[in-house]
Amino acid sequence: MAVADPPAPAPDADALVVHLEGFEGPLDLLLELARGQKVDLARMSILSLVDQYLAMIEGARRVRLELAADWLVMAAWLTWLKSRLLLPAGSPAQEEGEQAAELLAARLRDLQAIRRASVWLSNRPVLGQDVFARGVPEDLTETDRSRLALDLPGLMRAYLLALRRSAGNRQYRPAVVSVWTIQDALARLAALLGSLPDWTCLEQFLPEGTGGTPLQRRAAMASTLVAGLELARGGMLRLRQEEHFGPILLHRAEEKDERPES
Amino acid sequence: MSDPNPDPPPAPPDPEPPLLTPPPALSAEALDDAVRLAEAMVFAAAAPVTARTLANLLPVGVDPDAVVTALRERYAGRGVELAEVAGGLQFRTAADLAPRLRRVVQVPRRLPRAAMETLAIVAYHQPVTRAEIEEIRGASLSQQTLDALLEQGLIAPKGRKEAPGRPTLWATTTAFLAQFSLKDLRDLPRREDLLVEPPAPQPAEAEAAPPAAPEP
Amino acid sequence: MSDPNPDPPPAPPDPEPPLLTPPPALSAEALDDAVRLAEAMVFAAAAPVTARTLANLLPVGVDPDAVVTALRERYAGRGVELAEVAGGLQFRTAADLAPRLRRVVQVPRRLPRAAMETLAIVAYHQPVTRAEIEEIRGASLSQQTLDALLEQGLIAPKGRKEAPGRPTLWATTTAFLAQFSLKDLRDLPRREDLLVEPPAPQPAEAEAAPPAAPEP
Repeated sequence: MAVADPPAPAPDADALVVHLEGFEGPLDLLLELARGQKVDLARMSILSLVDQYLAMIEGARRVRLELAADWLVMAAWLTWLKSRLLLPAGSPAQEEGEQAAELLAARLRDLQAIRRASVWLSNRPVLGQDVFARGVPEDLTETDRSRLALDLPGLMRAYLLALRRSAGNRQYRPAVVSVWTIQDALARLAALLGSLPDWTCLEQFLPEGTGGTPLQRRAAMASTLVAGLELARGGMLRLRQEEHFGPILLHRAEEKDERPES
Repeated sequence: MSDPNPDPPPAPPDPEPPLLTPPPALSAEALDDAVRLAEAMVFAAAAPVTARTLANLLPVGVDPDAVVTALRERYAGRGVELAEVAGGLQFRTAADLAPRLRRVVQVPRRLPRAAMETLAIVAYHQPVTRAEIEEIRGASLSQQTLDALLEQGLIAPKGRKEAPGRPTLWATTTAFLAQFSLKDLRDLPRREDLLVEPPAPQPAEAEAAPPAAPEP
Repeated sequence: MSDPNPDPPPAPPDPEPPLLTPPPALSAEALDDAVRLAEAMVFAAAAPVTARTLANLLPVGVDPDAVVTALRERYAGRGVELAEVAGGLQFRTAADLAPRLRRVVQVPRRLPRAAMETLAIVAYHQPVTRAEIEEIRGASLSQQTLDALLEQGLIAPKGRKEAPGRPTLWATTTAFLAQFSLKDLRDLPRREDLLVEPPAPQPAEAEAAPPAAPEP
């Protein structure tokens, strides 16, 4: 239990700080100190370890106050540990200390194991250090780019793109709406009337080949009716409808004998 | 970094020969050692190993030519051979094996955009002249693009248009159908299903469609 | 494909499972041809060649193990040797030649101690978070160290830990195995063996020992 030997490093303060910075953190230093005891880590004296560590930190602090926080945190924790370990055996606080000490020893053993693993790894034939792979590997793969990657969606996109671009380039022309205009109907009625001796149904005057859509058909009907009314107003013809929605009849207006209600 | 102890390089038994030794009759072991070294060096080097480099590396007194000859013999007829390239030595896969080791990776190409657009126009408007294609695309059609499509056998001439100059008419081929996994041209999506907006006015009467129907 | 041979010859112990062709007694030429092919392939490849890749390449009926054995024998003790690393086969220069090869082949710097220890922690505790690594080493992990390991491709992220903050988990890579000449992770010494005081008496132990370590 008693502190056996004083910390090994001489209290040359500057050297101490430099020395501390050579370690990868407090645990690294602790492991180093433990190895210095030259005993199995399982049998090392935690107490002497703590004393050595605290002595080193104390020495370093005398030179430089701004010692890294983790060194000081470890120092504080070790001070606490020491106080517990120094209590009479059997007290709960002392047992707490023993447990903490065992935990510290376990961590040191783990770190020691890792260090050995890292040494073991370093001693492997390291590629690029001890053994070398082929400097210039040969690439025997060949790329065949003769085939095409084509798919329908791509074709469709291309088509739409082409149409859209050309639509953009072209000057705007409103679509030609092909309907039978009143002028068309007037001309046709005037031309046809002369050759019709009898009352004739309005439908007969629709242009041929208007077959198309119902819209075109209705437009032609309306135009022809308006044209008929126009001609009737000018006295060129007469119209007659026997009943609502019945057929509309047209007749040339040359004689003034009959005058049915129009 | 924090390692204050620059670890010394490992010093395994290095059979470094004494310098300035006059070339004695070379023992079989000495030659074999040199051959091993040359083998490892040619293997690991990132560039062909020149005779000069090799000579510098080999123990004094060893005839580099003898080493190279022995090494070449060792690999003669094997899967890998010692080749002399670009003024140096290098291992190379034996020529007769290369074809068996070669793996072909297919990386299909995409058609350039112009070619794809042209192809689509031909598909939908065939048979169609070059001038008509240009009008629909609103861009001129380069010979290169046309050639690319012809070369792939995706389009083919199909008669001539009875118009001034009798221009060639183009149509898609069966290879085109195969490429797009189509049984028939009628399997192409209908134009109506493609175009949400009313189509751009048709150039000339390229199509046999009924006189433009202003269907809403 | 279909072997019309009715009576299969007594099958030699062949670990090749699914092929229906029973391996016939292999002629010396056929074996030699297969060995040449394997030699060329492993030589050419930039990375270790897996047994599976090799088996696919070899002619049907050839026992890959026999080929590998023949190949290994052929290169035993030569300047270049067949090594089994990272789950595959790779040719590598003989380790004893390294000191002489280093004079001509570019050698990267060895990893510093912090990086080696971090690597060892990742190897033994993977998948592991950065915080866990720091906990074990009792020191913070510098960006430099992490960068060095990542740059050499020795470790790689492997998902995230289901814990507050979902920290990244790290694991070693196949490049790690290749770099340290390991067949797989089971080649690493057991942790129990590392805890025992007398560490395997490595000849070069002193070399890579920690700083100012009064070796016990």
